[in-house]
Amino acid sequence: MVNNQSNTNNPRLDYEYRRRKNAEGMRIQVATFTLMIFFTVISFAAVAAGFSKWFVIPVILLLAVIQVGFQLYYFMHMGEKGHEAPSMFMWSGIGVAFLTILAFVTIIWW
Amino acid sequence: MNADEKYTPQTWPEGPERATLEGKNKFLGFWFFLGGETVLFASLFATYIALKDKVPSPDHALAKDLFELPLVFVMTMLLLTSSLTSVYAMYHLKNYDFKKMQLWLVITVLLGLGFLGCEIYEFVHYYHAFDHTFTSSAFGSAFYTLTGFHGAHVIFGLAWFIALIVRNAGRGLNLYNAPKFYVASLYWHFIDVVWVFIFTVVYLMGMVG
Amino acid sequence: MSTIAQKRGFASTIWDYLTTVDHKKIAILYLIAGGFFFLLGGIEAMLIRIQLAVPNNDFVSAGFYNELLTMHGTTMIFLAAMPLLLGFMNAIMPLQIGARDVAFPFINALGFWLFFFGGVFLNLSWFLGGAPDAGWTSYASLSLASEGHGIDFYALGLQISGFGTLMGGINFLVTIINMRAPGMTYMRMPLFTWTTFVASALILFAFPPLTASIFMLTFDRMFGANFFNVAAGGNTIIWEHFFWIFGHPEVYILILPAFGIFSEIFATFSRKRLFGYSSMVFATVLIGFLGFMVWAHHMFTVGLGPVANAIFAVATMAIAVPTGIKIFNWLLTIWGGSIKFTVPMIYAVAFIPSFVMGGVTGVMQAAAPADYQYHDSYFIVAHFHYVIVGGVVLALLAGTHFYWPKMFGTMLSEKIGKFTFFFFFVGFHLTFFVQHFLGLMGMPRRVWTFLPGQGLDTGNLVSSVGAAFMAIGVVSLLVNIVITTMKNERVGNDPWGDGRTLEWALPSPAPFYNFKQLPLVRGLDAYWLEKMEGKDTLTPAEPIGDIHMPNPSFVPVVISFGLFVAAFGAMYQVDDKPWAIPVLIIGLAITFGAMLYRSIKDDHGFHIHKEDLMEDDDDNKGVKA
Amino acid sequence: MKNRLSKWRLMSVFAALALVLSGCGEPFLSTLTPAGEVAYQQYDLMILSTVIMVAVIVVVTIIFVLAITRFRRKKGEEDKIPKQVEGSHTLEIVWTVIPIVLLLILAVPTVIMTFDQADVKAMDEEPNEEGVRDALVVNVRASLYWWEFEYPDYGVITSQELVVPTDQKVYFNLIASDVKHSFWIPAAGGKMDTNTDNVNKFWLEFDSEKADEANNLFYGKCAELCGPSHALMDFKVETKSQEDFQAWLNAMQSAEEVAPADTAAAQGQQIFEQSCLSCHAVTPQDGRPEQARLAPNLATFGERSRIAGILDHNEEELKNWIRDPEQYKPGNKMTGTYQELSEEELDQLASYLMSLKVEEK
Ligand code: HEA
Ligand code: HEA
Ligand code: HEC
Ligand code: CUA
Ligand SMILES: [Cu+2]
Repeated sequence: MVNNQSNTNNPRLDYEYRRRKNAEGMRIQVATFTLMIFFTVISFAAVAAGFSKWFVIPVILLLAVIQVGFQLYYFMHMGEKGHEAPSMFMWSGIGVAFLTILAFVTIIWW
Repeated sequence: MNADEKYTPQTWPEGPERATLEGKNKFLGFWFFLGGETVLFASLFATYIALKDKVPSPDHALAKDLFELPLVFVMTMLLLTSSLTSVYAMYHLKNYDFKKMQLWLVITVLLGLGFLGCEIYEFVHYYHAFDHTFTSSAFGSAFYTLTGFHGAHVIFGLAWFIALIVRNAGRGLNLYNAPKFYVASLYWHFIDVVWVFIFTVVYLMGMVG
Repeated sequence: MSTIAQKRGFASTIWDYLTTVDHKKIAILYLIAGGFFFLLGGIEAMLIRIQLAVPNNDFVSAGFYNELLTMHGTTMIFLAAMPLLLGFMNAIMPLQIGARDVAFPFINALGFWLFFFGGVFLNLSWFLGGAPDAGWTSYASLSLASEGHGIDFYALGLQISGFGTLMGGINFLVTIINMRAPGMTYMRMPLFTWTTFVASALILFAFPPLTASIFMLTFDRMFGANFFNVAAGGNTIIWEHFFWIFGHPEVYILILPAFGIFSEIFATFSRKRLFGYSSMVFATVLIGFLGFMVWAHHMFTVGLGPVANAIFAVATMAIAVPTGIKIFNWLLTIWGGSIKFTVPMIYAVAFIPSFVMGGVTGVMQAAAPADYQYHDSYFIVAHFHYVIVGGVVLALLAGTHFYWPKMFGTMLSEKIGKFTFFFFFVGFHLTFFVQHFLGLMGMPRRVWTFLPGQGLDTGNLVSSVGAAFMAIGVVSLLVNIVITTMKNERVGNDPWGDGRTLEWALPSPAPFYNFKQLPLVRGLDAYWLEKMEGKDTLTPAEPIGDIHMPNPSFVPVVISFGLFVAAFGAMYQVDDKPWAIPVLIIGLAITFGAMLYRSIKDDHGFHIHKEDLMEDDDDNKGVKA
Repeated sequence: MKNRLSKWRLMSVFAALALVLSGCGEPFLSTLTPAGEVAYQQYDLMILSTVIMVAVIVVVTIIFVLAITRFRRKKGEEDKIPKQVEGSHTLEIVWTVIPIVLLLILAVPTVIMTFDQADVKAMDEEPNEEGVRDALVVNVRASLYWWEFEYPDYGVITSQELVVPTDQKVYFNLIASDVKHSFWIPAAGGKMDTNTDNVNKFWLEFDSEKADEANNLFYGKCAELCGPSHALMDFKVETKSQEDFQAWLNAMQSAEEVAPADTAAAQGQQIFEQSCLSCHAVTPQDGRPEQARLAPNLATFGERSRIAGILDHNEEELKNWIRDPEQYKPGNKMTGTYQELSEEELDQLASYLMSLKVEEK
């Protein structure tokens, strides 16, 4: 993933390096953000343009999923070191969430 | 390690939010809480999907009658941007730049307030223009509960940020409050995550039918 | 800090417990409160059985019966079984992993007080116009139609105590991940710790759907929403799904820690390491995982359609496999062991056939078309009491005897213990075995009475007699506790002589900081390993140093009390009581005010100094940590 | 040796089981005396699963008994440390695979029957020119503590007592009008919920031989907690041969309002028209919409076997019921909806109600 933390045990080592790395990380965050805005605009535009719903719905759902992935993995650093347990539990939660929603769109009638 | 110890940018540790055991615990516990919140919101989403457009009689407004893209777009931009500004705040937390961190947090709060203002306007509008209320139909209940729970999270997040900003204004960063700032910003991102699905599933999918 | 064992006045003891953040004291609080609710639920069960002893009985009225049965189920599950298990988790798990405390001592206390106030609120319904009467499942159409405030008590009470449970779950998860002693790898954790871990994960994911649906019920009943109101577009099946998405994992939240307790007991009293440890761990995780995919087996007759029914039927059956793995591993643990029949071991041994009988009826119910017959009949009642009483309650009783010395420093009488076991066990089978047949013979569950001439009379009478046996058993346990407490014969760190895990290396009860020096764990059954090498102390992983401890706090009580107050406001605003809304606001203000206070006021805890620890050592000559 | 032992045990347990099961319950109520296609299937599945489960229990019990008898700590062994075995892969595989096989044996018929019993395609077939389908369809509506049975193709409504032909599939549309109930005729087959939100469909079949054994009268139950009188929400199922059933339908279709036989009954009719007719209908062809049918249809009341599903069918109990329904069915929806009645009026009402018949019996 991005801005992998240096593996040094001494946190005071190489202050300059860390500053640079943080700044680099921040640039990636901004790039991510730009993409997110871009996706959002596409979603809104697709709806505003009035395409068929069989086209629009999968597309905007896909974009939403990607965007949320960005939030989790970039803004919230879920893929980075030290996030093994968080990501396991988030994924489990997402699993339960998915099952719940799946059930509610299939076996609640109408 | 004394949590109150004073630091300089040079001595400030690499992962300040997890430099103490308390910080580690808080960090992990909060992530798990978010895992649970994921399921909570999924439940509300599932309910909303099941009850969308379920109204007692045909004269009630449906999703496609209610929603308007421009307002939702503005709200989305406000919230997404506030997510970025809180990333900036965390960037300065890592760099031990307390002033800038506070500044970005204040900007985050302002954006969040803007979002909240829009949401309140939106709800009032639905009430006046469509008689679409919490009690008017199952659709209304599900809609306001989902968006309202999200709105309540926004309010709580704002209150949390404000409390942190004010409480720590006089004493700067240390290893005792760094995890608190970090965790609050995680919360804020999570609110954004939920909103991404709200604008997609509720508003956009509501518009296309 | 050296003179911990000072004599204290009564009031200061109470204050101590009100403000404690020590996991061992919180465990005692859970034990007391959970035990109290168990007696309450038990008395409700007795009234149920008295009413059903003979046909056409009018010992209680129809409406009252429904309140009894609802409160019996709700109390037993939410306020007795689960809190008692949380109590054992609190008492033992941190010791087992070599931790000084849980990750969030404050949250731990908050969790307890939320549960407590929620439970008290729920039970106040008896005195304030009637208890909930729609069954512990509170299906939406009936729970909306139910008059009075019973269901409101149910919704608000469970909501408050549910928050508490959720906090407990998160706390244990973080504790187990972050607070293990050096060398305590995941695959060296005792099985009780593992089951605590998995059960906590289940709590984390199962409670939010309940929270959400209880909110909906609250909104529908108290604030005019229409989630379940069919006339306004609502849908009652939503409630059923949420309840069981929560409810099924809930039963594994109950049984897994029970499995954990038994795993410890089997290994201890067979003097053998647990057979197939890694497959036991694997099975535990797998049960937890599968637990989320089977909920609709409670809804086979709802009309979800054959596809859903078939899928959920097969998925449900799959759970028999990991559970079977556990059963056979236990059998192989005692196989070739050197079994000592102490009271805990007797319970453990009795558990195996009892639970298997309950488990296999579960699998029978999983066969959907057959379940069309069993569903909502006494067959179901028999099934779940076999797994719950034959599994969870036997584990609680076993755990009580097993861990009593570790928690209180004195041993329960083995003689009375065997008496308790005998009556409880015989009574349990008498009560519930015939219920299978009552169900098959056409007796629906949740019936207030039954008419003569349907062939149901004898079975019900037998069942009621059995319940009386169980009551004798429970009463004898109480007697045992009183006598033991009065005698108060102190015991050392390993009173059973065969302790294997870290907690048995500590004095009974453990000092409030648990470990003077964190231990170095060198394998599974760490204490046993040391004993086998002829040592009776643990290898320390650190030199003696200052120990950081959290401060006691009264804030958890205040936060919980605020919600308790607010609940009254929320409930009575339905009746247009002028004071209701203000009370709601005041209650919430108390809660949020206390939370704000907590987050603004720094609380760094305190340190026990090295010198005091050394001094302590001299006080406790002979008992080593 | 061990093998023989387990076989012998299995057989004896099985024999005992069969004995216990067959001796169990009343033929009009018990699921163990199945009386129709659906119940047979379910019974077979129950027996199959029971056999598997008893086998499991027996195996566990044998290992269990051997273990606890052979390995108890004996005197003089206080210091014995048994071998610390880690586990065994072979055994792990054995006790993973065998249960899987057993479960597959159970799963296959489960899935087949699930689909079979949900097959209600016959209900959707086109009706003929008189609006009648080949399949017999009954609309069941459950209300707080009573049941309504409508034969939509024939325009006939009855209550509390379902009348069905034997040896023929009967299809049901199920719904509840207030809170959720569940429709269960244990001897004829497993239940289906009556939801408030939607119509559920399923079918049952009644075997003529078994019906004979049950005197052509099965008991039905409400199997979902629905309020104080949930326990008393019973109904009855009367089975008739197909010809008798057809005759019954014809009688129902052509039934007219009963003319009172004597003055008492005539008086009763008057009272009834004043106080009761707003809810209860007295002809089987009730044209009102569902929501207006607030109470059991009493057209066949004189022929019933029970009053309100539970009380003996005689004038005394009838008067008791009308005097104070609350005493017999707490929370029922009839209590307090009409004015006090004098003893004389009660007598008159009773004789009128008892005269309400469609088929002379
Ligand atoms: C501690 C609680 C607990 C536990 C552990 C279980 C365990 C199981 N339960 Fe149970 N159940 C309840 C508590 C519990 N249940 C409650 C409270 C209800 C009713 C709720 C209500 O309606 O109020 C209920 C209801 C219930 C139903 C719904 C019935 C209905 O209402 O129609 C079903 C249906 O499938 C079911 C199935 C199972 C199964 C398959 C298991 C399995 O996990 C069992 C697995 C164990 C074994 C099978 C035994 C050991 C295994 C072997 C020795 C291996 C070999 C075995 C085979 C090959 C079969 N349960
Ligand atoms: C943990 C869960 C748990 C436990 C332990 C029990 C324990 C018992 N239960 Fe159960 N029960 C449920 C959970 C539990 N139950 C649930 C979930 C339901 C479904 C509810 C619903 O349908 O909604 C249910 C329903 C239920 C029914 C069906 C009611 C109906 O459908 O109409 C019956 C009937 O026999 C019953 C009986 C019993 C009995 C006899 C015990 C016994 O084991 C109890 C033993 C305890 C005692 C005997 C205590 C004795 C105490 C004293 C004697 C007091 C002494 C006091 C002082 C000295 C102060 N229970
Ligand atoms: C609210 C409308 C209402 C009115 C008015 C009413 N009833 Fe009823 N009646 C009911 C309901 C509802 C039931 C079903 C009760 C139950 O079983 O829970 C019932 C049941 C009965 C039954 C038993 C039915 C059966 O099929 O076994 C009889 C007999 C009866 N009513 C007679 C009367 C008489 C006589 C009067 C007038 C004096 C009367 N009812 C007035 C609603 C009403
Ligand atoms: Cu109707 Cu129970
Ligand atoms: Cu279940």
